[in-house]
Amino acid sequence: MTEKIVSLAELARSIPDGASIGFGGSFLHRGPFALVRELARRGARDLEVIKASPGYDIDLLARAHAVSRAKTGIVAIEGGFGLAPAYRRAIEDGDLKLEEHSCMTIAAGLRAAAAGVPFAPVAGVFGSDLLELNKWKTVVDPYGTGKETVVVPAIAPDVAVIHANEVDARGNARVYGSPHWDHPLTRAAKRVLVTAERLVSTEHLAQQPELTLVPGFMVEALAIVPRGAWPGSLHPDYEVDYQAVAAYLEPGDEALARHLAGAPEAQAFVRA
Amino acid sequence: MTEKIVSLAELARSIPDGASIGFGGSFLHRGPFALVRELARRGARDLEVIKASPGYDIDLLARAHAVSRAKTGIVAIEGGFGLAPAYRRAIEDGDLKLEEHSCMTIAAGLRAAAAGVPFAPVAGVFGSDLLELNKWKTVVDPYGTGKETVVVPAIAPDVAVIHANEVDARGNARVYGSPHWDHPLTRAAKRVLVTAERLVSTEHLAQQPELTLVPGFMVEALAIVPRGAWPGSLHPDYEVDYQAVAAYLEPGDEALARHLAGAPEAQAFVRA
Amino acid sequence: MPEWRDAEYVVVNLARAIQPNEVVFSGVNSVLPMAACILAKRAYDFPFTYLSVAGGVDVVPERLPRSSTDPALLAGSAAIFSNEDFYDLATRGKLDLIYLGAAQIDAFGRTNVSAIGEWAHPKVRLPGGGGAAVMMPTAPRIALWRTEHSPRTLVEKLEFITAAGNTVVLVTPYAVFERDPAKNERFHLATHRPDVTPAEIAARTGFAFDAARAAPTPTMSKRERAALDAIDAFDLLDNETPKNETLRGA
Amino acid sequence: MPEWRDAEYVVVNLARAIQPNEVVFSGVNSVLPMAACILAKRAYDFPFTYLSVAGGVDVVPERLPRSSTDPALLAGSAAIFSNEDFYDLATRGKLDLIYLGAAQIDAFGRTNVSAIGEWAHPKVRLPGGGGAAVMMPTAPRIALWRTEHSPRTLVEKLEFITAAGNTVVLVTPYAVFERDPAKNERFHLATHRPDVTPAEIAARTGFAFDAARAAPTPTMSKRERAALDAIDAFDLLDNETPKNETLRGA
Repeated sequence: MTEKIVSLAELARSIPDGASIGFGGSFLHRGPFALVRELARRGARDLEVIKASPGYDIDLLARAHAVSRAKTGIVAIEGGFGLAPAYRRAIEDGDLKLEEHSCMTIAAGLRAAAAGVPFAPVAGVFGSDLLELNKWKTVVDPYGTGKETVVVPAIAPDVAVIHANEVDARGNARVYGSPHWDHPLTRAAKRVLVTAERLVSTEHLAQQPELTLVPGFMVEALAIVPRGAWPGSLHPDYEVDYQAVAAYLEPGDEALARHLAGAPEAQAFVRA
Repeated sequence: MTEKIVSLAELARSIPDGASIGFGGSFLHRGPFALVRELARRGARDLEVIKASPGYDIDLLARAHAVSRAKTGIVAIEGGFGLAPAYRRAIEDGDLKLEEHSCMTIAAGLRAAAAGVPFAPVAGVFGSDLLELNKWKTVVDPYGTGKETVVVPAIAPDVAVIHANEVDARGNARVYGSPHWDHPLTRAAKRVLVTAERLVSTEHLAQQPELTLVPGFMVEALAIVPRGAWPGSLHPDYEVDYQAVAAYLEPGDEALARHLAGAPEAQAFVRA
Repeated sequence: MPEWRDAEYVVVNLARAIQPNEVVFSGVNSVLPMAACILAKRAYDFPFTYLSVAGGVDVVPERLPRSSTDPALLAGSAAIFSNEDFYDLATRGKLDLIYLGAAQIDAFGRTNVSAIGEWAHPKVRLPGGGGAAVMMPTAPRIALWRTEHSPRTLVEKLEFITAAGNTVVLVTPYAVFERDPAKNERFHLATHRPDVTPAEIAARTGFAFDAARAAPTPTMSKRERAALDAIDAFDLLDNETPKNETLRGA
Repeated sequence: MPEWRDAEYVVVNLARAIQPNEVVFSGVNSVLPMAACILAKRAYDFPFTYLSVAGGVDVVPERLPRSSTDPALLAGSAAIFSNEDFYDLATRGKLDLIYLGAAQIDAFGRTNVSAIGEWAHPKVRLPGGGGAAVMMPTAPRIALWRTEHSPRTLVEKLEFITAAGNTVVLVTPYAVFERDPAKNERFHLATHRPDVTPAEIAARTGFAFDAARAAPTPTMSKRERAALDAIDAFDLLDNETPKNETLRGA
């Protein structure tokens, strides 16, 4: 078997400028945030972010001028911090082109890509200006109910990156707590990358295979990144580091540099 | 909270004649077979069976003259026993009206019902006579790829019945091993009933909530039925009882009566 | 000191929207509805199912987490109900009551959470509606809340319609508006904070409404008070309410 | 004793269809392909991923279970890959090789697993095609097998087309047929059991085929022999093959 374990830097380098990336997790919870920071460190450009509820991740990439396009449903730092300021500014300044979704419309697009079909129906949406804005099409039920249904196009990100609690050397990835949207995301993407809190044995995972969210054969590469979801939470290991989020939100390039330098994966003993 | 735990007989009585029922499991594995037998015992009539890969269950109901319609993908006793003889005869004699599917077309219909949309796209199918037989419609991708895709109508069974390894008094149901199609099935059905091998505490399930396939609020009623998947397997508790399957397959009403009388749930100490 | 602090008024009246045996959902960025669900579990005797976006079912934490997506909302849950699961539940019409926030709300309970100014060149880019556009038309009952009650937030005409649908109630720090979505009717003022008059509310509301049926909001019950104090021991909720221009001594 | 028993010939030649690094799937009612995957894991040095319909990934049991959906195919698996998951994998084109059985097969690798006689009033109701109709056109490579090699099973015209698509190989107890689905071509005889001639095979095959490129099937390797003996210690596989009308001493 090819060696799948790489460094965080290698993982970030494997994502080319211009790629569309689906990030796992939701808001401040179980996001692959170390990888997000590493993309900023390597000076990534022109990325597209695909995520129903991003926040810290897309904000940091906007601040680092790494993101030019996004498909999102709701964007906020959350946890009492309100809007994502760099993301907001990037859109207001015209630096970030948004395709505004309604969470489930992203998921429906992912489901379509996962199932190998060009579109997926999604309930609701009528009455929303998003319908016209996105030029979404509707299909009249061909089975005679007369019901008109919105269909959204398939969304197949170039890369999906999720942060898992545990992974083995083959890429089998276990997640505790909510999977958020990571299941359809990892099925829809052309490539799947994993960061994980801990390397574990295959035997350990085999004791409860039901908990494996992504089987290893679907995973191209992985990096072991302790506290990889920092400053967000990783259930059940750690909670949100609210002080760190507040410090991140201080304006200016210096605050961003401090934040990147102070991140767990930037400490020498981890990068060794 | 309303008491959800009922007897197997009550559970079977709650399914009216004429109902469409989606059964959990696959072939000889983790099917709610005690409930199937109880439907036969209560003399159910005119049922519709919805299951991608039924076998023993639909065969027994055909033998008991309880089923008049079916949506199936592949039907066999399996495990070396070949075709399901009573099911086969019922169709050949015109007593059972079949809507022949291709497993995933049933799942796509369940997914549509689960998501509250009237139809779902499904890849493939072209070249198969099933397309014309079922008068399935196609939709040309409205997003300009020109790709034509089959769409199937939503399938919402009146009742879903699954057999779980563990359940608590609220109906939270845990399953080990493959969920087969039980996830979309329990989301698509109008009512969800559970039989389970063991009653466990909510605290036990809360230790690993990720393993709960169906949350209790979705479950209307449940029965505790040890060896409820007999003569099939329940991973990891017991394997297929091949001798019992062979005995079931002996022809004649007497063999069926013997089989029903010899089932675990028919033993006095269980029915108490 | 007034009878109700702003956050308290919103939380308790959101909690009062819950009906027995309902399946109730609070989503991302929704601390006040999360508090309402937790309060209702502690203060009311009837059963209901509380689903949180964090994935927990009927989890009632001792204290409020700061994030409404916080894994604290998983503690003790016997099931994880994934994002896909609760969206599907909503869109097939089995999520009875959903809480949704908004920046702007009109008289028909439609919302703008997208942009102030032209969408393509916004003066203010707002967070987005989350699942609102798919949930509002499909779930039977939608409860809205807005912590700033002003003519710029409660408007006659939205700058962008992010979502429209089955809104039945709108709670602000001053008032509870109600409407029947089946009749596609406008909000009427159902109850108002006792220290604020319907006329004062009208002056601060951008859409016209009928106040003929308006009554003072019933006083907080002892159990509601106790539940609120217990879960919000650190007054986190007050962070969720902006400084509304003061009405009376509030 | 002939070099190959019927079941052995089918299993080994199905195993030989697997290419390095492929993701390979064997489904319900598929004991021979299950045996082929297990054999390939033990007899060949290259890596491939074996998904079974039971939900296990790369599980190689010591002995054959009697059912190809048996939970024995979960033992030691680090993941459960659900039915939804492997169907989606197939339909998005990432399941490289899928084994499918059939009652009748035509020269284009299309199958009838539905009915003998008119579909609506069948003389024999067959099991149905399982996922074949969605998998055959979407997965890149389909391997078929049929244990009865006769003019009534390998036919020029199917009574009903259950599934059609990317069939690349057909294995029977006597022969291995191949075709290129991209060219929509008919099967040609690729290899045949050494003790059976192409002419004899033609006499027992309902569709016409080109035998110009046909060669004797390579002998079973020592590792194939050893793997087969180990996993089929109880000769269960022979139950899967009907009594084909005897050709030579087979």
